[in-house]
Amino acid sequence: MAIDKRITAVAEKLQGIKDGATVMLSGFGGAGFANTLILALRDAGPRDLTMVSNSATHLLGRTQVLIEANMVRKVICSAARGRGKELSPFEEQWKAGKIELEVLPQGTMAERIRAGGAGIPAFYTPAGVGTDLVKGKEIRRFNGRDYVLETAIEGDLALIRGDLADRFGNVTFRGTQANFGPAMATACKLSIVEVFATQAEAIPPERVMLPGVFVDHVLAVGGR
Amino acid sequence: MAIDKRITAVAEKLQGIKDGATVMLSGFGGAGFANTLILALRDAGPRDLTMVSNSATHLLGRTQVLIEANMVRKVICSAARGRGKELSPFEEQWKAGKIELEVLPQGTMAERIRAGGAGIPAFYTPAGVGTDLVKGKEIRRFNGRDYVLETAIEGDLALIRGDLADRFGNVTFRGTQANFGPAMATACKLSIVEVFATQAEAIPPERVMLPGVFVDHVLAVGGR
Amino acid sequence: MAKLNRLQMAWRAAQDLQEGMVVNLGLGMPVACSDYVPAGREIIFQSENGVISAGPLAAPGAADPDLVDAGSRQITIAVGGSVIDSTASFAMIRGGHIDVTLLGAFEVAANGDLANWDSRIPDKGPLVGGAMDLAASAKAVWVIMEHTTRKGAPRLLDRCTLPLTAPACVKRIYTDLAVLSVTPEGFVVHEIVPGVSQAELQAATGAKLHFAPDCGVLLSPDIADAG
Amino acid sequence: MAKLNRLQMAWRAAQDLQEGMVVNLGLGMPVACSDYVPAGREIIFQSENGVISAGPLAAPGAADPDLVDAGSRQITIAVGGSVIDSTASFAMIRGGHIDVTLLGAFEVAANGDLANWDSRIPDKGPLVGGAMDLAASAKAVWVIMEHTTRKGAPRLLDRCTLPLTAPACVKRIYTDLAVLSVTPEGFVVHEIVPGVSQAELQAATGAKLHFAPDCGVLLSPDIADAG
Repeated sequence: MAIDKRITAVAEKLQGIKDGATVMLSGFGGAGFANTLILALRDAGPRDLTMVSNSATHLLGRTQVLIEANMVRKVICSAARGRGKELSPFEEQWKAGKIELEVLPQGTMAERIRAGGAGIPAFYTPAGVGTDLVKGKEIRRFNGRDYVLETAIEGDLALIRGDLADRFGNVTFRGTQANFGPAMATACKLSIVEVFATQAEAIPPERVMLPGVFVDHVLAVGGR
Repeated sequence: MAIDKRITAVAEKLQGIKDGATVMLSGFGGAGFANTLILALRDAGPRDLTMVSNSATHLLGRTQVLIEANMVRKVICSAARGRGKELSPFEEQWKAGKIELEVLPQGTMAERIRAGGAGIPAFYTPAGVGTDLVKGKEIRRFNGRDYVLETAIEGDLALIRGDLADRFGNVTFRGTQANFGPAMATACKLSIVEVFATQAEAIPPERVMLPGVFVDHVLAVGGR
Repeated sequence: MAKLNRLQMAWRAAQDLQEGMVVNLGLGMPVACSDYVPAGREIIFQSENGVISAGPLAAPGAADPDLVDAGSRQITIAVGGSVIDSTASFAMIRGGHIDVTLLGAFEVAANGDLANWDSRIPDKGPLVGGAMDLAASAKAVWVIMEHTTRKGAPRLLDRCTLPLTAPACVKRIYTDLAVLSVTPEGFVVHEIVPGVSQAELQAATGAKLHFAPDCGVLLSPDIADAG
Repeated sequence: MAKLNRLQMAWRAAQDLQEGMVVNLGLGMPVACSDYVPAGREIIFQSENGVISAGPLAAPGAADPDLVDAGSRQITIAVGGSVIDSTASFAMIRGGHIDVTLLGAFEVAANGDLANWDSRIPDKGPLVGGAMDLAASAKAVWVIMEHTTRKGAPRLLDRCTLPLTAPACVKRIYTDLAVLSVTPEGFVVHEIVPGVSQAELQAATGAKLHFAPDCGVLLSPDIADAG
């Protein structure tokens, strides 16, 4: 029996995701959303989730189906504003006090996720210092400048979109699909990647963009 | 006039490196040493350098020519032991009190350099906690475990070895040439990369391993 | 009085981008700057979702939904460009490797304080994005903004009234009336559009203006703004 | 008494590596383990200079000086492998993505303390390398070491006498005499080489030994150790 991380169905793999889990969803501006996996998670139905995603409301990503299904208790994101004047599903629930919001500078969010996967419990960053966003957080001076202490974010499940994957779980990305995906894969206990296609044959070393070490399962869903 | 970071001689570019500068040298186990550039730096002759390099004494890399030329006041490395029983040039000078040594866990060294290039002034890591190496450093508990505070390392000059480079300064690496090189390029004011060959034509986006944004000059030296 | 339109403001800012600069363009007016870089000048347009050297928007039919910029626009990669992930992109930004970030703003204060993320729209969620990282860490923060609100209230102020994006970060401002810099003494005016006097500009501004000795005329070509 | 030689110790440790594990092998005896993985079992051998899935040593004539492992040996990349830089490699290590690190050691204490970096050689410089990162963060730290020094002094102790690499990290130990684990109660012996009694093993050890109820015989095939 050789290593083979390719799966043909994901439902069973999501059964271990419990109520209260932290779920990370890759995707930025229509690129890199694991929409097939997100719908599978909605069908699995865990509740009280903490959703970590760059945006609480995407036009092209399906992140809000989890919100619409009342599965999300807290959102960690850098963008929580829906387009247009009418409120998004997130904004409706946030306004009603049903969803807690932690909004972060995008780079702080990315670095906190990286830290979660890289064994760094906390780091200092200049982003947000002097603004309302760091209220209550520790400020410390290094070399004459103030920085804010930010802690790692770890997750139970990462749902990521890539392009190709091999049996080792090595993944490539097209265009700007990667965005938060590689960091999220490192920061979560279970990382599942949906891709256009999978192959038994190994992806050449110089083409691997997310090493299979960080990936538990890969699912071919087409749709390039 | 278009962007063109290719140079045909490096001596002039090193004239601004002053006594007391911090110089970072990539290379690990014979791969990724910018030996041509290191010799050029020796010829340029700045003194009282802080040398940041994984090893103080390499068999295949030329890092010790700077030590032999009495140009180094301090070494920051993870490995300071020469092979064999006789003392290396570094060990001779260290024993004589002429060179200061800061020895670090290799991952801490890599992450401190990354932090220097990534605008992170300090971070916490578990490596070294409970050992003599973190004496005097701040220890702090997160989630029930102790971590040590480590600060960023920035440099004045990075000398790096790659494989190919284009006029934009984009670089590829062969095999395990990369090691500390990409991080060092981000952490230094001036970053020079020697490569097997340069080309005017852009390296394809998916082949770029060190973006030209972090590179000031590239020099073709052959020798693949 | 010849106020610049939004594209003319973008044009004016673009003239100050120099060969080889690494530039991040914010949503709105700033992204239009890439259309107006003087011919032959190579600029590296970084976009914070990981694009190093964004090229023009993709042609209709050639657009690729997997290749977008931070404004979700379907773009191309410029010659010499590449793509990195979000952590590497913000390491680049936070590490001071962006020469200029051009951002929109609601308000700028005379000490360089920037307010551009929270305009206090009731019930709408907050939108931070990458602005705080960019404002805190780019080597230079330039702002493109209308000089006043639609009701004529000044946006250049002694102190910002809206929540800050970053303190004391703005270096240069391109408005529809003037080009200004932020100095230890406060706002300094370098160019004013034809037909606006120094007194009129001062009246439209909520902080004391200083005028550069060589203060000139802010001219731009005709550019129709359909937006 | 049938003490294992160095390659037999590596062989024994290799038998415990399971399909799909991500394993980092330290210098010396540990790197030999990759030669003795049971046929058909796929292991990802990570090397801290950035190799994910190192393959066998390069054949003479095919060796590439640009492709080495953390021991500076000219290697190959295994099928399914790739290469990352040092920061990414140690992010992988520090983040707990290494299932097992197999390290050499001077001393191990009954609470799992590991001393493997500083043997106090006069005047020679210190050599830390990646051992502290690996020992602090791998999911499991296994050690391969001779049970005693050349002079017969025990290396398994109540407390280490040499400077620590990391406290309370070692989970399993493969010596030339026995296979042991480190538990909250201290050292537990699981296998002993033929011809060595429990009393003799205890006499060669500087801390109290517990013997597993199913304590068995440590057998290994004949492997000639030229080293």
